[in-house]
Amino acid sequence: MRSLLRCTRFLCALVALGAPVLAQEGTAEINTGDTAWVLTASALVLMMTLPGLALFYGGLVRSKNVLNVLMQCFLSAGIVGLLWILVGYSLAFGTGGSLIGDFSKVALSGVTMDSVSSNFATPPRNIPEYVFIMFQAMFAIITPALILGAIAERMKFSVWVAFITIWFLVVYCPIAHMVWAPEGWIFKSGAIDFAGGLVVHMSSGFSAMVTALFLGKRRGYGRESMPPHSLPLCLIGAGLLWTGWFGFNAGSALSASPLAALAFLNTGTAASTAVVAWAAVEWFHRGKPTALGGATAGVAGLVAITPACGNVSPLGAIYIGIGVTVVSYTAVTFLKPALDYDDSLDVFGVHALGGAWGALASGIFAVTYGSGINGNAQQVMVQLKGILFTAIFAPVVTLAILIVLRLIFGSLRVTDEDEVEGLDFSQHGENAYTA
Amino acid sequence: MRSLLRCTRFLCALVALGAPVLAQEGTAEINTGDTAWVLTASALVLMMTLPGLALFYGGLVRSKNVLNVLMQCFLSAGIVGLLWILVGYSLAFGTGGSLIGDFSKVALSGVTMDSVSSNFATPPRNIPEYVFIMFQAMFAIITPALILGAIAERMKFSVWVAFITIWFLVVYCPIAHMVWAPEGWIFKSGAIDFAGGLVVHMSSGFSAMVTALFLGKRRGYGRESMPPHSLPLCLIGAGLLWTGWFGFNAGSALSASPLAALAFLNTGTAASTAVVAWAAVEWFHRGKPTALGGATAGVAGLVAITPACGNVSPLGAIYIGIGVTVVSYTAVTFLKPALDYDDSLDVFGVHALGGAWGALASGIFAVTYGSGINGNAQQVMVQLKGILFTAIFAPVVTLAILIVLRLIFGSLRVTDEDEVEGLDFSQHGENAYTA
Amino acid sequence: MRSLLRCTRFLCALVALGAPVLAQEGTAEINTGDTAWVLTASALVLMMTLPGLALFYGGLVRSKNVLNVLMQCFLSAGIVGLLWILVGYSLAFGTGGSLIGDFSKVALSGVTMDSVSSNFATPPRNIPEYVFIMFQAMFAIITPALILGAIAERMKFSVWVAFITIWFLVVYCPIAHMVWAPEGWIFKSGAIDFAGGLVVHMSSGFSAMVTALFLGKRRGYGRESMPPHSLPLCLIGAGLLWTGWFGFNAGSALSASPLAALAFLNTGTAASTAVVAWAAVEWFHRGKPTALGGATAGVAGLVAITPACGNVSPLGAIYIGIGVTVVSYTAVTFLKPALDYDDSLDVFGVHALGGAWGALASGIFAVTYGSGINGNAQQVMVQLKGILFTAIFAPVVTLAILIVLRLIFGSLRVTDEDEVEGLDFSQHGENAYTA
Amino acid sequence: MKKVEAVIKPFKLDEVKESLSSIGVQGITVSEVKGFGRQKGHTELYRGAEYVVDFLPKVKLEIIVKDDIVQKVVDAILKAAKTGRIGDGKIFVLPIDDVLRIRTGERGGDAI
Amino acid sequence: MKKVEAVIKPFKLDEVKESLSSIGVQGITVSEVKGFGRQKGHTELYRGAEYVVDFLPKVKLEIIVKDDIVQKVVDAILKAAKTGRIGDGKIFVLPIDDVLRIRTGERGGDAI
Amino acid sequence: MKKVEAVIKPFKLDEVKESLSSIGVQGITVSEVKGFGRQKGHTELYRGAEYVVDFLPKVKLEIIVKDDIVQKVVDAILKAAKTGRIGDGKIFVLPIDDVLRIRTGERGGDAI
Ligand SMILES: Nc1ncnc2c1ncn2[C@@H]1O[C@H](COP(=O)(O)OP(=O)(O)O)[C@@H](O)[C@H]1O
Ligand SMILES: Nc1ncnc2c1ncn2[C@@H]1O[C@H](COP(=O)(O)OP(=O)(O)O)[C@@H](O)[C@H]1O
Ligand SMILES: Nc1ncnc2c1ncn2[C@@H]1O[C@H](COP(=O)(O)OP(=O)(O)O)[C@@H](O)[C@H]1O
Repeated sequence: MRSLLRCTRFLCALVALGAPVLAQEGTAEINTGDTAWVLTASALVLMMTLPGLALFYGGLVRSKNVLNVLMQCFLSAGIVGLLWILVGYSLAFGTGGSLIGDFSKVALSGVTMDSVSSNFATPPRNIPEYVFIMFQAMFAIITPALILGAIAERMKFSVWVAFITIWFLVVYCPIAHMVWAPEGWIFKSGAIDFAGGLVVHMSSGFSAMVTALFLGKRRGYGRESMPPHSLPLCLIGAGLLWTGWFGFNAGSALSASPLAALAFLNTGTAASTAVVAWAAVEWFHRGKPTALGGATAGVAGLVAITPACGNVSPLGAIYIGIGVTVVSYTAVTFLKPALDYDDSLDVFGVHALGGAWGALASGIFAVTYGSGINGNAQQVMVQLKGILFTAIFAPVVTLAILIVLRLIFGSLRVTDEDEVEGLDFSQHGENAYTA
Repeated sequence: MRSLLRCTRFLCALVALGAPVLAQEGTAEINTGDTAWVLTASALVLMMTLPGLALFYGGLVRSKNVLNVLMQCFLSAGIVGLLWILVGYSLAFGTGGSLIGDFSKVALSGVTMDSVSSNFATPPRNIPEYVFIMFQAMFAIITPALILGAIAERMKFSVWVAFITIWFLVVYCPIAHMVWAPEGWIFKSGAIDFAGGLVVHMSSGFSAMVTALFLGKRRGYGRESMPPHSLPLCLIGAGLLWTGWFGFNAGSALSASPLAALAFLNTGTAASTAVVAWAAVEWFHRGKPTALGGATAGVAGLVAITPACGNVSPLGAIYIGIGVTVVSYTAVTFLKPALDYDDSLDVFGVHALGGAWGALASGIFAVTYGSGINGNAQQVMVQLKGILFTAIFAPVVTLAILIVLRLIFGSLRVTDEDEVEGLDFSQHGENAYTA
Repeated sequence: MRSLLRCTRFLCALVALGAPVLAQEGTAEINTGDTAWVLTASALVLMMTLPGLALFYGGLVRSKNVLNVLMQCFLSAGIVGLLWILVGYSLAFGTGGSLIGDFSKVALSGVTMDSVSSNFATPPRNIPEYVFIMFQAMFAIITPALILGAIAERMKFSVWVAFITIWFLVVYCPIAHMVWAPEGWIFKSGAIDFAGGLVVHMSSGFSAMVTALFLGKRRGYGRESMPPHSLPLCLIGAGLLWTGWFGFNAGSALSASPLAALAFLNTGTAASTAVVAWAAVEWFHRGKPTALGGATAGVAGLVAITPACGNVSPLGAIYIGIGVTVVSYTAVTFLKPALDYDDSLDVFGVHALGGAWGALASGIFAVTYGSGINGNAQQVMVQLKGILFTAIFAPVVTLAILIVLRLIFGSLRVTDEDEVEGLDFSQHGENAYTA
Repeated sequence: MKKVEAVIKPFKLDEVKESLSSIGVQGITVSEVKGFGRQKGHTELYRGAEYVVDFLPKVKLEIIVKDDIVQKVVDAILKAAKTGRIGDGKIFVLPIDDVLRIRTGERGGDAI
Repeated sequence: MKKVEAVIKPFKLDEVKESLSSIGVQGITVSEVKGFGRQKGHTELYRGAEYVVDFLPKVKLEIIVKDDIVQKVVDAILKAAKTGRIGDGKIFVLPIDDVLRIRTGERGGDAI
Repeated sequence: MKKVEAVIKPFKLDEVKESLSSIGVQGITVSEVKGFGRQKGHTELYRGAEYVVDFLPKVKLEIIVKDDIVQKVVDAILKAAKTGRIGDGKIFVLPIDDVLRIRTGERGGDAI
């Protein structure tokens, strides 16, 4: 979704990329094709979390921790799904100021069957606001869940529950507002973030990094081998993520329009390119292309194209896919050992840096610009501002949350014994597999 | 889908919740957006059975019985999918009387490319009747499959095949007609059953209960532990069910309309709420929230919102999600041991009682009513009539089927030895997992 | 998709089954409902490969080879997904001649946000060309991946990468052009191939057969037992294939129209019928219906209805489902042992012969004909021409590719030792499952 | 001290364990094994192909006991594991030189 | 009576089993084990990280035989399991005090 | 020669292996087992139902050694496997009649 201008209020650019106007006059007509596509896209984005991400991450941990990972995803769907209706939507998309929304739409007050949101078709058309709310809900659900990859196999479940609740309110909602609401300052600056490079991937990825550092490494990290317990689960997850990502990116056009089609095409193209590029790099560097590499590459390609998918050409998508391979491969292969942090499932290398690259590349390869921007150089500068802000804001606030949580919970980690025995049993009283 | 009035024939209520009018004039225009969404929704509902439900149930049994569960789902898709075209659609949606349809549409006779069904948009629009037939086919397929949860790990496969064939014809088709066809008496009474609390969940759930009792417990039940062989499979299934359920519920608007959007929003909200509530209850009651609890909660929330999703507000959805947690948690935790029945995978606690709660709550929290109803009190009374009828009709007819089947097949169960060895090998000659 | 006539140029048949007209005038209006459905269908078709087919095949191999299978699917999505944009789309759908397209649309040159493709609604409407490109991309991705079923557990990964690259360019693109582009000679002959019986299933199936023969059997084939390592994975895959196939077939109408609805209905009906028929045959012939049989049957039914789904009646779909059961069951049970080839996962029996039967049956049961055809007898003759051509062209060109590859790579197989140890470790340096 | 090894049918495990518990056995080590014996394997079907499965799932128990209760242990297993059908399994008795408890370092009879 | 234990490469199982069958061995118990020995483990790659896998999959056979055919059994295994490459495995021979057949209660040589 | 069998807690495997390596042990065979002993099982919850799990996951090591280093091996295991908490496991020492290396046919001490 979205960058820049509110078409019906400002002017209508050739490719309209405005924030949705929420008209409440009750007489606005909705477009059924647009509505059909955004309904579908919303379902696809839920599938990305449940079961997509749950599997992608769940397959990568040891079998004694897989249920814990799955539950972290389910609870994100539970807590954030509920909070979104109660207060999150209002904080993110309520009018408010340039930093955060307000409480005007708490518990969806004022939203009725007649409320509509304007979309990014040219000229803009309407979809029911309820659809927009749910499409956005699915974004809100997946974002905190992405963080778990960095803290897997060691965080207390109670801490997780508290953490995502607070993080959602004080990190996600403000960033979503700043970037996607017409009042948000990043939005107003003309930054491009079509489907959430800043809002989703950088915000979660940089927060994940600081959380991983704060928590410390898994017991035995570096000494024992901790291979994925089921790569097939991981690859199923990657496949479902890929499928669902079409809803994520093309759905962000909020319309069944040529813009959605372009976003769709760029999404697939960047992912395909990254898979090929990553396999080539691994083959060259390690002698063999790995399956985990294939899955990681697909996801990295999808992350990087996310902010850019509505504003670049198919060739741009190819460059972005190649670029993210370089960035993320380097990060997980060289940067991680060099910095010696334990980001269990590489959220930083893939989402934080992949998202940052995508946000930058949105400027470099843009063929349509944000509102008030005239050219790639200017767009790149604006993008950098958004990237920098997110890369500082998200981890700093996350750090504050973690400090508070440590005051409340004592240790944020399970005991050593529980960690050895596995979080499935210690946190949930269950085992994943039996005969 | 559906309650109450046929818009083009009667009057058009503000929120039209009528049974689809099947116009055959050949000149009726169809709406492509509505058609696109119902096509999508139909695919999503199939995904609920294959592989959603198959996994949800398959993960919960022991590894020696998982293929049997999967095959029970596949055969439901096979048998019911075929019978629906041959005779089921006609029995359920053919004109007929107030109890059952007729044979006027056997083998879809008379249905052509020009046939259309009217939908629940305001004012009603048309979709191709072929789409309506397939959307309904997917409901017919999942309903008998739900029953298997109660009889898993012990029923002869031949009996299953015979059972669902007959059950589909003499339980499902009549109930679907009574509740959803304009001639059906429950429909005419003004009952709300938007996407099938009575038709799908109560009918299968109460039938499941009587079948479990009739069949007796699994060998060793209560003595041996029978833990789920793969909770990850179960949770993948729950995730796919959740995703598909958006098609189930929002698709029941038969349109890409604000009504569909409301149903979609309520669906997600109720599921999220139930996940949070269930985890809270388990944490409090058992000290730990379980992953199986999370998956169960999601499904229970989805079941309960099913009948209500088009007629309640988002806040109503939250209450329904909390309510079903109380109902289903109590049922599986206290009622099951107390009554000492072996409903292997808790179809009764989740679908029968969750569905009944949802049907009741549709009356309690309704903001739009069934045709001819003026207020929640009246609506509740009408709902109770439907609930009571289904809770008696389905199990009684099911019992009759079981008695007949016992005359034909002798025992409905596999031999003790086959049960010990597992149904995968004894019924299908296969093992699920090998090296 | 497609057979026969270009509506805006020729005449508009009652049921328009023309190749999409690519209008570039920039003012053509697109239909949002049609666009919504084809966007959705494209995502569903990707899901067929990732993770559908990957699971269906991955579950059938031994656990030491599952990652190799998954990676073959991922690389198909990578390589073909990228090549499609760069050159494939142009080769398949660029104007060109009667055998192959041209380079006019290399790297999508000339395709813009305003480019549209005409669809098969009556009268034809438009969707963005970008959507058409991506829908077709997903077909191009799955087709080479289908081949892997015949060569699983023994081909070098480097050979696979080279093989699909070349095969895609010299087999897939030409066949797609001949059958689906308005200039293609098979298209012009009036052949029916609605969603790809020739283009997808026969082309891959016959190529698979010759590749299996060329490669030789797996070490130990016939002596050791090589049971599927995880039938549940296989059945999940089959379920996702079934779900996605609705996008494959009904999406081929390129519209949310009655034609799409008919294709959808026929698709489900044929699959259901095949599942029932196959179970019946196995029960009779072997004493037990198997789960693998159920999954195979579903896929076989879907394969067979693929070319026919837009041109036959629901009863025709039932006959096609029964017919393919006879054909494929006979092939995998009697023909395979008789001919003594090692088509590891039965691509020949299911896709090649199932696809051929479907293409023939499209003629036998057609109720709407190809352009210029008047009756089933004539249609059958035209179908036979297409079938014969594909059954010769695909394997002959494939053989040439294999001979060239042998010159380059020496052996196409991994070493005996690597085969014994498993391709996961030898080709990718990983193991699928650990504790 | 002796080591008693028993290969039994898997579904008999719970019964055998209870029977051993009831005669005072305090430790058992169990592993999943596959057995090849007089009991002939079954045939599995995969897409028309038949596979003969020679190896049947069995469970192996290992129990270290003092010499004086070896016979009691053997009898308990014999009784609890018997179905009377082919494939019930075997019991082997092996000599043991020494036993230690890791936790305490105790040795011999005390360590059992 | 003796117990012959052999740790072999997994893919040799079928050959060894057939070879033993052919010299009249009627019962074998098999388990999956992991072996650590002179054969060095391999390195697996996971997202750039390398894991050295020390333990290699092996199969363990346990065969109870009468004293007089111990040598024949050992020879059969030696021959069938040998590839000549490091990691082929080991054979151990252990003394046995007693054997029982659960089904019949037979004891000693008859129970094998 | 003796066979040392040790049943230990799974997470101690790496430590024990390293400790054995350091005293010159060149071969170990490892299997996953389930143990029943004084350490009481835990309770798992499944949808309200509680299952008592009696059998706990353990790892069994088998090491064939020459008589003279048996004590060193036992001590190494004792030290590396000990947590001091119940369930640490047992060590058994069994007599061995013979050992062969399949690859070379070597016999006795040389084969270890
Ligand atoms: N000589 C033997 N050595 C090792 N294990 C044996 C031997 N004989 C039998 N077994 C084990 O005992 C199991 C049962 O033996 P089997 O011959 O099938 O039946 P029964 O015990 O009734 O004679 C076998 O599956 C195998 O695991
Ligand atoms: N001393 C030993 N005790 C127990 N098992 C051993 C011993 N030595 C070797 N093994 C087993 O035999 C396997 C093969 O041994 P290894 O030293 O790798 O090769 P080789 O048998 O060719 O000398 C090991 O993986 C291990 O399972
Ligand atoms: N008599 C025995 N025979 C065989 N295995 C035993 C015996 N006693 C204990 N074990 C094994 O040792 C493990 C640990 O024993 P346990 O009694 O729980 O604690 P501890 O070793 O601290 O006394 C058990 O789980 C079991 O596998």
